[in-house]
Amino acid sequence: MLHWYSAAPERDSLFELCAAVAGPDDTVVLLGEGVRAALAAGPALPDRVTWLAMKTDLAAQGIAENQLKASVGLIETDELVRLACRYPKVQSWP
Amino acid sequence: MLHWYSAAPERDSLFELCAAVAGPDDTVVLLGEGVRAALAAGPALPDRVTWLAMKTDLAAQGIAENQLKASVGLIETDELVRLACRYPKVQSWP
Amino acid sequence: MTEVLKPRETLLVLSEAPHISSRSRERLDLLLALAAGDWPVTVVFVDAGVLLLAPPAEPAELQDYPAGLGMLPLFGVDAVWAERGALQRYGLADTALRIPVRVGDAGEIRQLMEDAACLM
Amino acid sequence: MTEVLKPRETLLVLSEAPHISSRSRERLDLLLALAAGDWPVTVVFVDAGVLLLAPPAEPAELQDYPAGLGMLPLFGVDAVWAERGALQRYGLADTALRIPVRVGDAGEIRQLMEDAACLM
Amino acid sequence: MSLEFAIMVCHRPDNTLMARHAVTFAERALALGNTVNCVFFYGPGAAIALDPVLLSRDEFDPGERWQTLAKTGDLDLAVCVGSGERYGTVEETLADGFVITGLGRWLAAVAQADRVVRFS
Amino acid sequence: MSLEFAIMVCHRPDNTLMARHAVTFAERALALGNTVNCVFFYGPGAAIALDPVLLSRDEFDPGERWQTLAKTGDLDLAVCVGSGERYGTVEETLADGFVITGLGRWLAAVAQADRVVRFS
Repeated sequence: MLHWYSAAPERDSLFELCAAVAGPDDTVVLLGEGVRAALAAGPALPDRVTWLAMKTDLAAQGIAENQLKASVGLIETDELVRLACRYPKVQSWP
Repeated sequence: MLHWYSAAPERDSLFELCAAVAGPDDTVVLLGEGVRAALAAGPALPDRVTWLAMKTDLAAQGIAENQLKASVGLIETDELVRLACRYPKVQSWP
Repeated sequence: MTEVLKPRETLLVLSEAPHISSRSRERLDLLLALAAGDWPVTVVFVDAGVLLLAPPAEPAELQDYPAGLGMLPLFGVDAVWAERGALQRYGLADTALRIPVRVGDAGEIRQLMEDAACLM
Repeated sequence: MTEVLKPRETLLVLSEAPHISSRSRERLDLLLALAAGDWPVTVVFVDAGVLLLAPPAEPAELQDYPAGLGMLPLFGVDAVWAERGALQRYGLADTALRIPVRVGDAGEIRQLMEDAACLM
Repeated sequence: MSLEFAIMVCHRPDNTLMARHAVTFAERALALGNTVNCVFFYGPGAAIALDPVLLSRDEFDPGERWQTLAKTGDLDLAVCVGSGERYGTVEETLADGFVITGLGRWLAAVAQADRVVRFS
Repeated sequence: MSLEFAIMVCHRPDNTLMARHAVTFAERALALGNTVNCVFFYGPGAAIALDPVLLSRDEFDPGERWQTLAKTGDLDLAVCVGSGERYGTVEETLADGFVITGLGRWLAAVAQADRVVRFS
């Protein structure tokens, strides 16, 4: 399953639920405010899940790549489209 | 000083800052979404500060009085006006 | 439109508290539209969204739109779930809710997502 | 209006990240209006608001409105503070920011609020 | 003791909890013998001043409550011109009882007020 | 493989990050050989379809990008009537290229689509 997480990650309770719901074959794409979850000092990202973040949202919020957890991959829109084609379903949070 | 806290308390980082900034002579009024901070299972409310919550916002969100921390007082608008008269300054969060 | 409407097993997650933005209202409207259109629908209340399930204590001034939930049983929607942790956090674990719910944790919510044909 | 405008020592707290709502933009506009009007103004960046201080890395498509901060020194505003914990959380503790800031914790932020005549 | 209030309203119109507080606060402040020198609709608050003929806010319409209050008291309902342009509140779509002004109107109100409060 | 998308747009117009994603996603989905059977503006998303003559969204105007895309492709830009009434997007204030419809239009799109996505 594909997840799009765009809520502010400072809202711990929803982020933790998303991270707990996501399974081993899942990908969570962080977008919008959600990209702040990729910060090194951000919440724990379970490594059974693939974590990606939208490059443009990091740039727009002034977040540099060296501030991120190494486990988070960076993507652009074409890859977001391809993921939405590859996975049959997308869960948007919130 | 008087504080009005109306952000979602699920946004831990801002709530913790407000609670840390508030001093012994301060009153923090929880209003709007902020009233959820008064829930028994909500964040810690330092007891050097006076904590109040708007009654109507609790009711509108389906929160009953027996779900709240005992240390939180409940007020209505007239008291909010009186507090704003009594304290020279109000800090609104956010 | 000439296509025949083929309803799909749909899951909705409701995560927002009532009255602080129009979002919870609109998600509820969407749920009721699906139910009224005889779509097979499952709903999961999570995070502050569980407050929609709290019994009404509204001042009359605000419209009690969560009352619309009462229509779900009439539409035959009985797949209504709520997140266990959120019910506890918001003091609703032992409260009589507006409608009967099944209580689940992350594992059960995940299974509901897997079982649905469509996530809305 | 015939009253004479008496500027007051004003403190603004900016707590919202750029580009995800108009709020950060509007708080910044208010700050610049105060500064341009020669009001004695102090600004404190807290929580996600510290991201306004991050050096520009914008795609050109979004207007770089935090660049307006560069005008503060020109207006003589040098009382610019940032929350220590937030700078750390957002990875900005060791970064060259858009403008020079003083770093403070809750105690110092409280003192700024006490010293101000007006909180906006 | 009678105090003079300047009130900034920045919440979104669909935050019905804050909407109700802002207008009720103004009503009760007046009822308790104070004055309100300006209610300034800033940021998303500018959308509160949209003409009700364009809207159906069935849940709670803060604009109508403000209009009623303005008719009975001597309240100045000032909408920030810049915010209005961002939210579609311009002369053609402005509700009766509101006026469009610049930030200068707000600064004048603050300079003169005993108390400055913000509903956000 | 070409897939048919139904896209729900529920973010607020001032969430410029999500606004940019939604329209860029639609553009790139088409460019990569897919189809989009409906873009449904729901909830706060309805305000994206306000006539640009009433607005000055200097930072980023998602409405104009959608209009441009609708002109080049065969996209259906459908605004939910109920949401429009809440945000002031009605026939008199509707931007060119958008149509006002009911939720039924969205359900028909979902029933037919291979993929359903929501930008919130």
